[in-house]
Amino acid sequence: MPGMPFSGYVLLSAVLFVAGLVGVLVRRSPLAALMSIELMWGAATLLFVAASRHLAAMGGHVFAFLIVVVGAAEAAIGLALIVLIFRGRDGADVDEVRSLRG
Amino acid sequence: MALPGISDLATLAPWAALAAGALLVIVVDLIVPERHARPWVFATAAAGVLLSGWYAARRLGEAGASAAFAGPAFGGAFLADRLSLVLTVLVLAAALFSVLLAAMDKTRDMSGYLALLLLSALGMTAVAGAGDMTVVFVGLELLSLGLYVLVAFRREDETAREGAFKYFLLGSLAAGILLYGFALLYTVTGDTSLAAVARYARGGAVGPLFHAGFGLVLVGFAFKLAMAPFHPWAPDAYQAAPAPVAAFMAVGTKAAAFVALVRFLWAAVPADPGLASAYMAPVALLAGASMLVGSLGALFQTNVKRLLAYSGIAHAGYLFVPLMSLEPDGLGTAMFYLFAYFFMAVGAFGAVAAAEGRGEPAQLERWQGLYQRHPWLAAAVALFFLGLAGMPPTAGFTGKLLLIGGGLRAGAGWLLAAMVASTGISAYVYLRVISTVYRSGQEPAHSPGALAPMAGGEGPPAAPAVDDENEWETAWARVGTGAVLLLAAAGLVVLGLFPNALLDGLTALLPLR
Amino acid sequence: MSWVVAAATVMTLAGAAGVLRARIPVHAVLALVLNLVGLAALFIALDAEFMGLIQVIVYAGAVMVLFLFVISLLSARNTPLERRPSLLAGQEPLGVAVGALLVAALAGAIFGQPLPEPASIYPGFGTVKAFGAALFYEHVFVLQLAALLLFLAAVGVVVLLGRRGPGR
Amino acid sequence: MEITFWLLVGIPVLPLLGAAATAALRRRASRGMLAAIACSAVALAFACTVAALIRFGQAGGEGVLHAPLWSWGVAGVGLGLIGDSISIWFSLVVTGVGLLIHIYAAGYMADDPDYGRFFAKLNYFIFAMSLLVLADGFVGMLMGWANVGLASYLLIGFWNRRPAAAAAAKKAFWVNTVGEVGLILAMLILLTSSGSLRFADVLPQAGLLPPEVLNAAALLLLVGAVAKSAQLPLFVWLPDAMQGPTPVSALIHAATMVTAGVYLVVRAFPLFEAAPWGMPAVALVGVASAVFGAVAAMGQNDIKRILAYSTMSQVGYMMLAAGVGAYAAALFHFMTHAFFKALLFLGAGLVIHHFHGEQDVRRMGGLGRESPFVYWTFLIGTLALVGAPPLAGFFSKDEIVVELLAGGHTALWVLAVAAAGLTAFYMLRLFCLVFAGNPYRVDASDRGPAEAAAAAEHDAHSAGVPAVQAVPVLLLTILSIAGGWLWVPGLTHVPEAFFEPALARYGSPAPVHAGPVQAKEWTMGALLLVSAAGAAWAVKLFGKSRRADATGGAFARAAEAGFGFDAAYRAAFVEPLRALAGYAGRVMDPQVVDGAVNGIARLAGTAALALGRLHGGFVRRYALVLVTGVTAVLIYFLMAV
Repeated sequence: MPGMPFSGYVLLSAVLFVAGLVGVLVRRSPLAALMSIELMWGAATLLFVAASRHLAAMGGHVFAFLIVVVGAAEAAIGLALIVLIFRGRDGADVDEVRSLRG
Repeated sequence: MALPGISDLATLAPWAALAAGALLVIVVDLIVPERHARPWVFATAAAGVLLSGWYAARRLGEAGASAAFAGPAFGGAFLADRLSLVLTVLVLAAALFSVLLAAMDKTRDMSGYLALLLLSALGMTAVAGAGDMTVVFVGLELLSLGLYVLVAFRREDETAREGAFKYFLLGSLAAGILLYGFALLYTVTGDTSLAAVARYARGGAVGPLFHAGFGLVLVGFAFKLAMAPFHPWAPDAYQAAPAPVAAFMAVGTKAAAFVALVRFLWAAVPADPGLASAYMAPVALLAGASMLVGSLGALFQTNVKRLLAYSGIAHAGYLFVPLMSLEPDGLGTAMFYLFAYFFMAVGAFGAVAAAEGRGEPAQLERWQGLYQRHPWLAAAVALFFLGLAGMPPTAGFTGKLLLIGGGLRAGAGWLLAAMVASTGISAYVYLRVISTVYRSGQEPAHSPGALAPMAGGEGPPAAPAVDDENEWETAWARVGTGAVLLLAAAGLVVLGLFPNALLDGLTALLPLR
Repeated sequence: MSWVVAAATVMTLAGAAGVLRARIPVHAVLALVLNLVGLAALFIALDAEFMGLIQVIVYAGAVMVLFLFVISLLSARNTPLERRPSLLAGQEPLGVAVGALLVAALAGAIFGQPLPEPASIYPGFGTVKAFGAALFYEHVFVLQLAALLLFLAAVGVVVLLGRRGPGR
Repeated sequence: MEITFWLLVGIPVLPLLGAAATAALRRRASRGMLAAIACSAVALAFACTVAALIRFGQAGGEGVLHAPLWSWGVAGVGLGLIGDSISIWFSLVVTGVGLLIHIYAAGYMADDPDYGRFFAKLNYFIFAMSLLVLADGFVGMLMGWANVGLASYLLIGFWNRRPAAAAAAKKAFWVNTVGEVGLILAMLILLTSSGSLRFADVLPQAGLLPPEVLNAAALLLLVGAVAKSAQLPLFVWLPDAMQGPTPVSALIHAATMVTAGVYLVVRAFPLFEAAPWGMPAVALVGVASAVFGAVAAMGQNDIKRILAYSTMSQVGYMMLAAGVGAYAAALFHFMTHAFFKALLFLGAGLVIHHFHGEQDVRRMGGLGRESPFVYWTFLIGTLALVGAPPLAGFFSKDEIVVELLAGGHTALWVLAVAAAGLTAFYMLRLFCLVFAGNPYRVDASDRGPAEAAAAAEHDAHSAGVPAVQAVPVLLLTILSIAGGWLWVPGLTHVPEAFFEPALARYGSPAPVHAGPVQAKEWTMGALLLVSAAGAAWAVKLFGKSRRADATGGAFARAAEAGFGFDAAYRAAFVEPLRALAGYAGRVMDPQVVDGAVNGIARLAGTAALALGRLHGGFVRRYALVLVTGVTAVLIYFLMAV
């Protein structure tokens, strides 16, 4: 049994999704920004799994699995980029990276 | 429910060849001794692209010959139909040109670069042929992850790292938005295939969850297309990227995301005319905003790559002009324009790459008097920017003409007006580049030719200093760049003068809804 | 609502709040782990055994360790960023305001459409076997793509950090 | 292929080949060679035009020579050339006067280091202009239109190391772009409503379109015409365009390009006649520009700016004629104006050379005694413009004004006659200041270093007028005298007869003569009287002593500043555009050699800095914009769908 009405899961995922979005906007550490993005992706995973259960279809599980796989790859590339940019900087701040503009 | 059959695999030949090329590039690099690896990895990559293109062309031939051409494979997960094949040819051409241009890159280790390029191309074709939301998502990630790394390829350069990081952060954010939109659509349709989305959208009662899912997915695609206001990553990423990568991004990403978005719109826009126009209104708004932001943003740019990025934003907007009524024949027109844009963008970025290879950085003020130092390159710049400005006899003119005709048929009134205004503004941008190139410069301090004695007359300007061992490679790189510029120029003019050759083919081949 | 689901919900929300608020990077990672484990518990409650396992092993296990490695590599010190003056004025209130609007809009969408009660699931739903059937029968194409994606990620990381020596 | 095909194609293509050749050879070939190539290209184009005219005459003078060139696969959209009486008439003037000015320029520009570049651009202009007038549809005309604008931009900014020249070129480009956007929008309307852009398809069915469509199309076309012809209110670029070399001013900004608007109106006259607002709008623009240009010319002190405002005023007469249906008169005045205005500009070039680059009429004088050749030719040009019988301007202006009275447009008639009086005044003022009295003593300390350098450049020429410049001036003088004899009331009526078939093809009704019967006599009398009065007043004021500021302080200052239009435009259009661009991109333009624009940019800098903060390269700001967009899209879908 799901344990809570389906709309509860949808709402929970929406809250997590927006929390991730806001995290990207307000966190100045690049690592925290990346973690916030993980939150968003996790929210989508939750919605897929919940909807799968709700509709008794396995497609959502496959999509959720793909999100996890792709998320791992994405995290690897993202962390590599962060290392490339922020290694050696004294306390990484996303806002300091702005030589490209206009 | 059955395991995929051998026929499914046979239809995949073009894409399998591409994937095999990417894997082989790495393998070849591991096998061949490091000193000789460079030409071999380039040859492998080019061979993969060419083989893939050959398969795709053969499939297209079959498609032209038989009306009952089977498109979908893997139970509809991948639509290997005519639209996919046409787009695959376009992306492969962009990839091939990018491989040829990359020969200018002096970096020793190119295998990673080439593998990523080929895998990105594969991602683009997958996105454009996707019949399932899972394929759209993974394809988009395949192309994006490859491009994040490619933008940062010159990692010694601080701006390259910065551009890649910004692109990555915003791209992941947009991917999250797209994913959540897909999840919302799945919540109401119960299946990940676009066919199910289409059934639901035509089934009558579409509700707020479907609206919201549509909106989020639209934003996700608009981000990849760099449509305003989801564009700010593009100028940074294009400026940071090596010119060959920027060319590939500009054409490939735009084309793939455009086709995928069109497929999505065909599936998800409800049949009810009132709802359909309400669904298309934000698309029109994004397109119009892109045209104006693109042309205004380009006005005062001093970096040529950044300028071309803004130009790409405007061009993404133009593509939607004939599609406002979602009629299939509008797609033929838009695809024609994509081909025209392919020649212009590859040519323009190719000129940037060629200039960089000759020690002329992509700063507009440094291009002053380019025609004295490199007359042929200057002529190429003039031709490609005239094309971007929409001047005859280039395909830029013909393409715009066709777009306008398509827009008139689609009834895109104010969008046409925005296009005209944007074209007017950007004409100044492009002509400024041309007039800079053709303005006599003060003698450039960095050009060895300036110091040469007068007795020799007008010899070709001396090449920038290169290592002796590089000379042979440099010569090949010149040949590659020259070939790209020549082909792009020829394509631009031929397509401008004889549009019907391609247009008839496109309208005959392209699938109807 | 069973107490397991309630606890898991609280865990995910608390984890998310931690990611948003934690001043010290390691704390943020731990908060994210809390969130991911909560999600895994919810998956199991939703009869998605396999997804629950994957979530714990891949995400909470492997990826989070990667984060910790990077934190130590960057030698991010314990002085939190947020103590320093921000270059960007007004970003936080604007971000929170937009976020609030977005939650309201999504909630409107969720409650604007009546959702039916859950369907009864067939036996074996969400098990590894059912999952494998779905993946290899219906979604084998995308599986191939995902395999290439992992290959790409490996090549990409090498291009970014390896082979050619240090980045600077 | 028929010979007519190649004749028509030759008119634009030969100058284009000339442009390519001069551009390619500009470093290798000698100056004489370059000039010879450029001049012979235009001469051949002129020969083609004459031959086409002969073929046209053999065909009975009623048919249309047609050379279809290209079709782009969209119905009704193609490129071709036509030779009917209107386009051949224009083409004769473009290539003929163009040839004379090319020859003159060969001498005038002799010391310029960029000799080849100049002739390449000049040839390119002839190509574009003949394409404009020969095109068989709106598409070809637009191509010519855009290329002419580009050529003008390039030639105004020819001396691109002068900031003022670069700024003037930009200004011309932007105003031109406004006009082009109007033109393209009108074309879109016409293509949707009539399904074609060929003149032969669109114009005959003009009467069948709904009036609101016609109004929109006609007014948008008029925007294009007004921008190109420097009419009120889009004239601001023309006075500044005088920064270009003087032959350019003569060719582009007096004789040919500025009349493209007149060509457009006459070419598309069925549309304007069918549109309820079409003709009144054209006439209104014309009369307002005629009067305004004359008034503004009275207050100018730069010899070329006086002539520029005069051009605006005279083109206003042509518009006015087109606006009351007197197309033949408009085309006739176009031709005579090309003759005498080119003559005046070339004369002004001689004057400027004589005074070592000085362009301020208050610092000239006494030239009459020193150079009788310049004196007499300039006098004939002046009198032709003023409308003294029996010179060219007398007959052509007379035809226009007569039509006004005959058509019953009394108010327009009064204004046109008054403007003729003002014309006489400002031209005689110019003439007296330059040629009468004693030479102005040039004080070297008066000049800035740039002016001194310019003066030094010109010094070599002060000795006399070389033959290469004298011959074109002489020929133009003869044409300014005799050009008007083509249409002498009661004796000849060449233009009327020439254009009659082309105009009748679309069923243009003969002008209604609702006015008094003696319109001819009254008009001629009034024009002569008023012009003589204006001339006499000017001679009285400026003829003997030097009284340069006699036009009155405040008025002169206002006129000098273009009556505030420049400032108003800057406030209304330039600044917002810059601010917008600052939002979308960034503000500074250090690359363009353009101090003036940088000045404006610095002014806008403060505002742009505030706007620039919106992005400023912060990735979190990008994200905020993105998320705001997402929220807006979602709210739209939930509230509005």
